[in-house]
Amino acid sequence: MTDFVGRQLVCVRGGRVVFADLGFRVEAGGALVLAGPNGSGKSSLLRLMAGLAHPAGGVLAWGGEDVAGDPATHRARVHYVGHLDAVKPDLTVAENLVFWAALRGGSDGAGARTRTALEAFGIPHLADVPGRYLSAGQRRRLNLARILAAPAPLWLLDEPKTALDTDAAGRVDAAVASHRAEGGMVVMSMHGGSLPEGAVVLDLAAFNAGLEAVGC
Amino acid sequence: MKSYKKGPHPRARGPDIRGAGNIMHRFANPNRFMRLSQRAVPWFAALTVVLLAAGLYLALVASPADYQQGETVRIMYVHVPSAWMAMFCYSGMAAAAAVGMIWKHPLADLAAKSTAPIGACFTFLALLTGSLWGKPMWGAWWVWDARLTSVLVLFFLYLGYIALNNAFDDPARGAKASSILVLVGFVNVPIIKFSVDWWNTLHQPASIARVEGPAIHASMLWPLLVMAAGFTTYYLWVLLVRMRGEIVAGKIRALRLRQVHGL
Amino acid sequence: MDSFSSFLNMGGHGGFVWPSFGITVLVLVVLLVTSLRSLKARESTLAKLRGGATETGRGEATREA
Amino acid sequence: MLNPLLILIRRDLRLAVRQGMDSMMALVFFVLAVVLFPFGVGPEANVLARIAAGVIWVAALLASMLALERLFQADYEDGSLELLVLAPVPMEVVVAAKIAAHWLTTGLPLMAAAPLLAVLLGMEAGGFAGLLAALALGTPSLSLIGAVGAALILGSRRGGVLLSLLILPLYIPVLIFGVAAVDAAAGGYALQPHLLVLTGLLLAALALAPWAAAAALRQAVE
Repeated sequence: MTDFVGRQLVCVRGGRVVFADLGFRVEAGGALVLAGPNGSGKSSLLRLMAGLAHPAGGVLAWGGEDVAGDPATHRARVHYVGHLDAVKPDLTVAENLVFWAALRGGSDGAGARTRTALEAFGIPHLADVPGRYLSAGQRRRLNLARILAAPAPLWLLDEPKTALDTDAAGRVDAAVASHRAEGGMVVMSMHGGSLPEGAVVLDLAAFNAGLEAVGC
Repeated sequence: MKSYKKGPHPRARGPDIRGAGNIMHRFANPNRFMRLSQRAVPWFAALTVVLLAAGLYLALVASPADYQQGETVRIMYVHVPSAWMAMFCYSGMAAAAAVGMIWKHPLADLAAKSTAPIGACFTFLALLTGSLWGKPMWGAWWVWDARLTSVLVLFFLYLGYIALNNAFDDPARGAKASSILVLVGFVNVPIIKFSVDWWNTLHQPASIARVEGPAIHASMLWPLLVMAAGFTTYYLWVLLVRMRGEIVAGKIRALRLRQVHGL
Repeated sequence: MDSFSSFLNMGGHGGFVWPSFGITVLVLVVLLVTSLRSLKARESTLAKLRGGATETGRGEATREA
Repeated sequence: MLNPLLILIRRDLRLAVRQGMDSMMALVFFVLAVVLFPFGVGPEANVLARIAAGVIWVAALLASMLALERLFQADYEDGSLELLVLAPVPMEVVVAAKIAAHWLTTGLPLMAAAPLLAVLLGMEAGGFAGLLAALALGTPSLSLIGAVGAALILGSRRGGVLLSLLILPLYIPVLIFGVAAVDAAAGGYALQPHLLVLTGLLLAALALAPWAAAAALRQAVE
């Protein structure tokens, strides 16, 4: 059963040790929730998992294999939702979605999947509206719909429910639950709110207590 | 000067520092360099003073005037070593940037960042002395001679590096971006040299006398070499001083960050 | 050099030789002095910061750079 | 692998067409810059004809750089760049698509306007073919080298001015041989060697620029 494991991870940002000797494990169908105060490294850890940044030390392994060995296949497995929503104001909602789906090779039947993705997040009526007219919540829903339009096993969600109303938050939980049911994995950072059932919580504060910055 | 030790903290809860410790040492603990440079700086200083004093004496007093150019040939003893140092520093920056990028060693990036202003000064001096030498020789303050033009372009490459290096809030970002720039620039230097030389011959009436002309007489070679050696030790001296400055600035930044994050 | 004045005159080209050497020495000295001064300034800020840090710090043994 | 390249180019072209302003601005700047020279240099036909190639090339160079500053900026600011780095498509392909889109929206219009401006400056008839051939080989190199600069300045404080300082020195070889090609054609000399050198520069840029720009983009999103 493939799992996603991190061992003795060390993250340095701007000459400061964000966290050290951090380990985690997520298996298929599992969920890992990152908790901890601001600046404890939740976003940094998610970016390390996605491959945007490289750990100063330690190993990230997918199914026992070091991820750094083959970054291209790892990128194909990952969907990353950060704070920015990557919505082009001049493209319509549908065009934004089809672009990202096509880029991930979901070209066959992309039309059908984009419609179901828009319906899953309750914005099918906005398909032909240019991005510049969307509200923050609608942009975030479009960004989340992107990960449904082209399936990938590992979801990395950085505070997905910010700027979302209760209805949208419920849809996020539903999407996460169905993704896990199909054997997918989810790692998400959250500020309170209901935990997905059976989720493992990783408190990052424990990994950066007592660490002095070592002057560069 | 003892190395900066980590404060004691409850073993049970805190993470295992050993793993992080050796990583930190390899990446961010330059104290060994600080100790070595502390000892090396006085030596380079003394060497520079001796070499430059001897060089100036040889250049201004002991060497003969040129039968054609008369006394103005003495300008060569600062112009040529400056031009050499301009090229030498830029290649040094490219090498340091490559090391910094491949082995991710922050000291290499600091070496490149510290070399840039020194190289820029030498390039400026090469241009200035070239112009002061050109006036009596060719009758004009600036001549679009192939070599002088290439040095002028090199000067802009230096300014570009320094500007990009300081254009970011996070110094690590500045270092990485300018490393890529200096590598791209370094690859382009021969292309620029080739095209400027070709452009120069296309528009250049052949009448301008070439500066080197016949092989340099031994009595003129000595001052040149001594001045060049003096410039090199000067470069190493100021390089170490500036690198120490950068490292201390890094420590100040880290301490300020720690205050902000109240670790 | 028979007389100092002819040394200064440099065969009529003194106006070019002396500025070349003069400005070269000037630029090198200025670069050196600014580098040394900025190092000293940063070291004093570091000492001040470290001095300050131990007061507000967690009362551990004082650390020195 | 060609498919993602086309997808990216189509998106960028669609954005460029809908925004419209960027490519138009570069073209307007190009025409304006060239038109200014007669006011400065004087209207004598022989003087203008003599400097026509140089003026057109320098203006084309500055105009293509004008549109480069925003090449990656929009994607960097709205988070698309992070997702492009994470897309299963090599970063060099993403950069190549961006450069192709920039050339299509800026390089081509410049080439279309150049003969008109050559007439304005009274360039000899023979030079027109040389001008078009040189621009056809030169403007892609400008886009390629410029893209490296545009990627390097992402997230920096003074974008625009910094970009010109970084890449104008690297534009010099293209400028020298671009003008030489036009002068050779106008003067009836052999045009071919200059075009060969321009092709060489283009191939070198094609080899170096995507790698350097991709490296710059990766560390920009780190």
